[in-house]
Amino acid sequence: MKVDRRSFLGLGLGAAAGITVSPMMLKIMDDSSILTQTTKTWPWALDHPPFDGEVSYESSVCSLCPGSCGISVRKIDDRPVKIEGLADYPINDGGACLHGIAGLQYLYDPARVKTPLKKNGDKFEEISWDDAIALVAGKLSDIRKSGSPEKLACIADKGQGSVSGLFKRLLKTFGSPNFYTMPSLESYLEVTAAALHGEGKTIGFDLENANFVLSFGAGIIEGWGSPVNCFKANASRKDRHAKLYQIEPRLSNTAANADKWIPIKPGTQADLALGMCAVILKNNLFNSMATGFTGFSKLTAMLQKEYSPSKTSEITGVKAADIEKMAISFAKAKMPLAVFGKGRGDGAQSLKEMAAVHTLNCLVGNINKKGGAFILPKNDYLEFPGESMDNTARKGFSKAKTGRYVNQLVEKVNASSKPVVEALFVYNSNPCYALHNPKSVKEAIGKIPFVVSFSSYLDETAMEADIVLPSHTFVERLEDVPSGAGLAKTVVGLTKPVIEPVFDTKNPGDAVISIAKALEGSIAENFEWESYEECLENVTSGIWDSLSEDGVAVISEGVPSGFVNVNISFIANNPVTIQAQGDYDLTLIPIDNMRLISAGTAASPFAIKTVADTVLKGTDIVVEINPLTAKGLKDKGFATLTTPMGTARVKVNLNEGMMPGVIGMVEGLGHTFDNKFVSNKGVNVNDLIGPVIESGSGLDAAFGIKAKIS
Amino acid sequence: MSEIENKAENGSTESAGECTSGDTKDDKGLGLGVIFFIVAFVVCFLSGTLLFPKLLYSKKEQPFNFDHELHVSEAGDCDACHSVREDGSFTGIPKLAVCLDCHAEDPLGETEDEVVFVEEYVNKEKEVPWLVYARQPDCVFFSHAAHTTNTDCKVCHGPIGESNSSRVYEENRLTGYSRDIWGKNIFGIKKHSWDRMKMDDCAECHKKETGHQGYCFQCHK
Amino acid sequence: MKQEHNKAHKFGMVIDLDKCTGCGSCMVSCMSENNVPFKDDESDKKKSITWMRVYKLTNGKSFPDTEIVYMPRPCQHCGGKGDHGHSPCVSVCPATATDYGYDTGIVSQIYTRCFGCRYCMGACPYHARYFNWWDPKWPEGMEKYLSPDVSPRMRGIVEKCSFCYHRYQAARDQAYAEGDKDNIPEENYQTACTTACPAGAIVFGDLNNPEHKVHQIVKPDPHPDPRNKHVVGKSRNPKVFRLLERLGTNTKVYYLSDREWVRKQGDNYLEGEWDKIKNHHGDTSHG
Amino acid sequence: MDSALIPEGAKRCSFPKFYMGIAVVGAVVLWGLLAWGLIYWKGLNQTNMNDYYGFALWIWADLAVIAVGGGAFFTGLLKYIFKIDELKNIINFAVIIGFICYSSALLILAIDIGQPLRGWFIFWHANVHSMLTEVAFCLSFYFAVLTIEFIPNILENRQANKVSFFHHLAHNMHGIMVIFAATGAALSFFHQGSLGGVAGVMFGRPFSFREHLNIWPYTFFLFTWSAAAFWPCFTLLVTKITETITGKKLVGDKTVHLLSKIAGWMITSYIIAKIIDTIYWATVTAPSLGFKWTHFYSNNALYGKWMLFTELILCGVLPGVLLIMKSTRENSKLRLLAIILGVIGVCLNRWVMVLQVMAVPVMPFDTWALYIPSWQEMATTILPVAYGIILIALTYRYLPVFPQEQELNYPVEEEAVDEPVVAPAAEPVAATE
Amino acid sequence: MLPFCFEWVWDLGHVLFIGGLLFAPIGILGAGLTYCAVKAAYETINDSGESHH
Repeated sequence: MKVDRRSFLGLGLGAAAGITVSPMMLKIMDDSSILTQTTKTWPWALDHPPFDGEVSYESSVCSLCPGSCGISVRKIDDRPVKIEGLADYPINDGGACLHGIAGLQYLYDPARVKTPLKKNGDKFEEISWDDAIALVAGKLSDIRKSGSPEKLACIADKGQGSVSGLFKRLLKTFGSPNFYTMPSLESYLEVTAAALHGEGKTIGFDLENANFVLSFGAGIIEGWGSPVNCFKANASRKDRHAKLYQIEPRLSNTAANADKWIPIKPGTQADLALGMCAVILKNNLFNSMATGFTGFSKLTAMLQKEYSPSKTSEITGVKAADIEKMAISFAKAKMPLAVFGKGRGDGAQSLKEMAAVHTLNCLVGNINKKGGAFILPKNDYLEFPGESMDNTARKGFSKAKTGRYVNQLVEKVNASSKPVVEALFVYNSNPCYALHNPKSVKEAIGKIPFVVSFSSYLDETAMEADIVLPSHTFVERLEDVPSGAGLAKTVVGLTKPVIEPVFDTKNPGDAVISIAKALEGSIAENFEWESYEECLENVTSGIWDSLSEDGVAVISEGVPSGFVNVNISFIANNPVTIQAQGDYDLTLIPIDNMRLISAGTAASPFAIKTVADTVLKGTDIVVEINPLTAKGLKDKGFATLTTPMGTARVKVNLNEGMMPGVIGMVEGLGHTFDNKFVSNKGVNVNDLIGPVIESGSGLDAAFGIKAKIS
Repeated sequence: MSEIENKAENGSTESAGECTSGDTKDDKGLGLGVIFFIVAFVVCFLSGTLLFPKLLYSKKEQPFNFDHELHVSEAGDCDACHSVREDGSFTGIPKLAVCLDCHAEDPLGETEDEVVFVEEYVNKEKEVPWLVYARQPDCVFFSHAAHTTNTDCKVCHGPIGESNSSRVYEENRLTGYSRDIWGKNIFGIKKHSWDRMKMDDCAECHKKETGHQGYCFQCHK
Repeated sequence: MKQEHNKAHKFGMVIDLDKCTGCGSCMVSCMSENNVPFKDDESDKKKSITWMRVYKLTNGKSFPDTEIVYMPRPCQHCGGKGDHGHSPCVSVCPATATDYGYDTGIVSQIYTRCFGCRYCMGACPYHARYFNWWDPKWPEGMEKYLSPDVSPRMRGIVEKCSFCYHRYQAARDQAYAEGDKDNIPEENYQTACTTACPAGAIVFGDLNNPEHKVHQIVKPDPHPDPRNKHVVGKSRNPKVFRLLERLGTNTKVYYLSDREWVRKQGDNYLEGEWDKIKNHHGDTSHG
Repeated sequence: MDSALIPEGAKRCSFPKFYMGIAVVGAVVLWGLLAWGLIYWKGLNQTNMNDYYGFALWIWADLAVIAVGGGAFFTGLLKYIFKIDELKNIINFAVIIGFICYSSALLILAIDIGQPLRGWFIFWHANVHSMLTEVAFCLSFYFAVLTIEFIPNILENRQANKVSFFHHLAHNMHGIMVIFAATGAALSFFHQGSLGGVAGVMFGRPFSFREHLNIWPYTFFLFTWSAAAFWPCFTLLVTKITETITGKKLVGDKTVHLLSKIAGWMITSYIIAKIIDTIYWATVTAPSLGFKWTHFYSNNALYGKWMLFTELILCGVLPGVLLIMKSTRENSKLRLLAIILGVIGVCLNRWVMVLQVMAVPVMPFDTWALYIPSWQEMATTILPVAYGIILIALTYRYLPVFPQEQELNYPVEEEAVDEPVVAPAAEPVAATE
Repeated sequence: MLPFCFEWVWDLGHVLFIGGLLFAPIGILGAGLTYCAVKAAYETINDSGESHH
């Protein structure tokens, strides 16, 4: 049989026909398209679908910002999958802000510190918890032996709560008075209350009932105070026929949602408030009680002389007629309320401005009245057992604090050649990012020989630290979260762990307790608790049962009773108004954008994703500028922004909502730590603005800085 | 026909002889080609139909044998272990906790499968990695709550309740899905309703029961 | 043949633009609920998948009369001309990967059927459809927070807002378990953006059900609009408007605002046309 | 060296010189294949397309290639059904161009879709209401028709013709080519139209939306009409290019004039219909949706009124008129100008109907979106052009494509050919141009 | 798109569209091709029987 070309042809054709007719071809075609439908199609995609399971909801509290909203976490078996607002929670009643909702992304943040770290050279190496605690305790006991315990300092985010309480207790029993908190609305309220009503008080604003809110730059719907509580108060404004007037140089979201936006030259809010006080006094619209305030007559004299309507309008740029009309309608309103704290209320604020605005509240007599400003005692629900201090502790503790606020501490450390601070604890704050002029802050921290960071992420400050003792994120820890930040009610929430800790981290309370125990002696005696849980139950015994059962305890709610004495002599001396540093012609002011976080934690990848391309384009920050001021600059084009503190390459967004002569740059960008979704995008506005210390209060009150753009 | 073609045809006669114009030889050559064709056809067709499914589906054994019949008589009907929760979601294959209602450290019966179960899983508190015959693809949403009220489990799962040994779990090597979904018979011919549980099978029953095949999002997620 | 047409739902939404603060909670809640992926650089908003996108509108005036408003824009779940279910995208999809659910009025998107021809993205005037230009990847460990109720997508396919249909599936499951499968209380099916909105600006419910809040606010007019026969379900509330209503898409997302310039941004008008029809709301209105 | 394959009596350039040319064009093909591989491996993020521009360079290339190459159905219709025998000189080349254009359209579609492995869903889960389904169906089947029309030409190769089965097959296929041509014409009429329908059906896009006749928007009929109108221009253009490269006269002037005449009348009638449609759209359809027609042509960097003018007047009315008047039609310079303008006109129309649709903002607060293709997109668009050149070169070299090639270039020596076909002496003069 | 597919509905649209644009062309092309092939095969076999015509 002669096999020739034709038979091969036949063979080939036969095989092909056989295969095509058999179901194999169709099956492979069908299966290959089904393969593209599975999530394990490509090695870099998911290797298995998200597993199903029993749905359960656990309630907890979010402590990402001082708002302390109640959250409800949806879980599949033991996997948390979604965070939303907790219905009927006294603060936020169901809503939640975008950062809280994206909370789970912090759990798996690429920049999370997985185990305790020890710095050697400029690299970190992993060490165990016991070694880390021993090392810290060793260092601290050397400092104590050297006889100057006050050289231990601690920077925390807030002074309230059991964990801050433990830090304060450790410092006190160690013998150091140097416990500092980062500037926040809570600290500013306490300073203002101290200036006008005496120590140990704070202020709450009853926004839910006020029917005429006068906001001096407060971003009521941009993260000011307790954000979601303010959102709800603003949402009900229309039904309550309440008015909102927003006074700030820029058309912010609050100004856009307000009934009236009053553009004002940056940094002159204090003068406007005093101008309005002058009008109220002149037209005799003030509350009769006001005559009894100490320094009242001095104030009236000073206002007549310094703050006549024409003079004020010349300083602030607001027409005199408007000032008068606004002051009169404010005084005449049933429940007027003036609010202060530019933007989110943290960052830099001036005491003169806050006191002036609060004087408005005092003059119209809406103090401790429905819809007014509540003067509340500091939230002291904690019952720590008395500290037993040995004499080094007593001697050290009696010494004066190195500085009243963090920026003074930084200045002192930089100024002196020999170390003023030997060891520094940094808890839940990021001074190397959130304070003005971070370069000098880094310099100062570099000078401190021993820095311990309790951060969950390797952020700017933790990178400068020698030891990092990573703490749980808010979804992994049990902690009491007291409300604050201008809330009209005082509430304490309980953050509950909704998931087993993902990495080898600890509750910061446990870390402090184990450090104290390692120090033995008189310090250890003050920390008898086995674990932080036991300590928490012990110190919040009064409200522990309601805390543990329904996760929240409302300390005080309605209008506070009792007489409040008002002393307006501080403002009567007419302290000097802060001017912007530098002599360029334009003014650069920071913008608090709700979708970013300015307090040092970085925004989550989801939050960064919602940031508009008129704020962040690629890795370039976009500044807002009025078209008139930006003559020659192209919209979305590049420009160089120069301030006395430095220069930055920015993009330009021609925005009619910005006052001519003012440039706005968003806060919360320019992070430099290792998280590609969030870091190395844009510029940290604090790099461009230097601190300006207000003489009357010692606060950093720089509302912006002079700048030029080309 | 175009002129060029005529030219080409005449030209073929005197061109070089190396091309074998086969047609002038005997016609057996053509027959040989046909035979090869048929042989190759049959071989390939059979391999495609019989051999290919064996290659496509991998055979796996359950971690240990499970006797449904015994458990049905002991613990009660299907929903004793596979129950619908009160929020309507379906528990599916029971977790170890459900087994521990009856089982403990020492085996109840004498089968050595139960010994494996007790030693490997109960004592080590490890979930049993069951291979789920009826696992639908990831994109499918199936509501047992909606079906258990009016359809018998046998309709989709077959007589598994009466079986006393775990049959072999066949998984499609390409897609990773169980063969019970795509059907035993490669041509998709179904003897019982549970031989295949693809989209068309669901559509068929929905069409009968509700008059409409159902909208996409009823069964997709 | 439509399934139980008389009992068909028509899920829709009304968003109060005067309450919306532009905070972005709805965007993040939607992304977290529906396993939406994220990339290193999301600043090219034309390649950034956000099922719910908040637009920033301005009245175009110069300083100091400038005004802005935020407009959250989910998929509009168009009913198409005359509300017969031929939405702009459903009528063009060649492989029936997107279809109109007559029982719920929701436009479904089946990720395992779509082969990424992107014709529906061209047909949708609201840009509510997003394409997976990249493969979704989650940082190590983060895939543990993915929800099992929404299948994660792969590259090369189109995805869009589904009015959180998986929550409707869960609500029906619960109704089945409670024995009464047809009545689902209003609060049992709410979308992720509605439950997340801190200002309570989004109201979601069944437009066909008079007890639902969305119906009471919108008061949809069942008869076709005398001026444009393709438009059905026009709101009889003078403050409520829809996006690009004139095209006849018959969307299910209504917007509400006191400010006239915001309402005017909802559609395109020729010179002088707006003043003529701005008071026309449904056939019973005096316009 | 490959002289055994070259058709009898045809002179072709030397083997190495030919394959040098092929190698050069082959490099472009490789570059295209590289881009294609990159796109399949890394995904469509390799292109500059985005959520505003779901359709971009590739879909424009698809539409343009099918518009200019799709006219083969029209030639088939005229030759086989209306028996205009003069077209037999161009039908082979038309089929080859059509084959290249349709294969490149399918190639581009295969690259363009996000999930190529699921491409068959368009057939299996077809949505009968969608224009794209219609496109997919008719495109693939008309491609089959083109292949069938191409096979006889291949089988006429000298070596292939030797195998008697092929010879008979070619003969029989010629016999019933009428049926295939008729099917092809029907299919092509539908899918040229449905490509137009792709844009015209989108009632969410006022720029391209048109009123409907029953279920077909007017762009349906305009697209078919324009494809048939501008196809002759493209074929004549490609023939001219092939003639200049090969240095031979391939198609008799009689056929060229006939084709130009057909093109002339078709273009003029089309452009009149198109202008009427545009006016109706600008005055009735768009205003009813709230748009003044200037909205679509103002405040953006690219799409101005000049584009409308170029498409309708410069590349529409002008070529139409030039090709209608005998004097200008016969003058080869003016004819070439008209042809080139025609091809540009149809490509511009397809660009406008794909990309300007995506660029125009529809929501009042939306903005114009402009788009520049990435190198991968350009490489994969040039890939079919290069592959087309190679195919034309190969068919020209090995297949008897041009029936008049003999008598046009090698004036009568053999007496055997006795038809009085030889034109007056003037003929050869024109040939040697 | 065959009658036993999920999407198939026996309505005018489907019959006209799928019938006209899918089954008709396949039918015609298929029949045409098979006719040519069979005829050619038949002729080739007869051809080898007689000498060249």
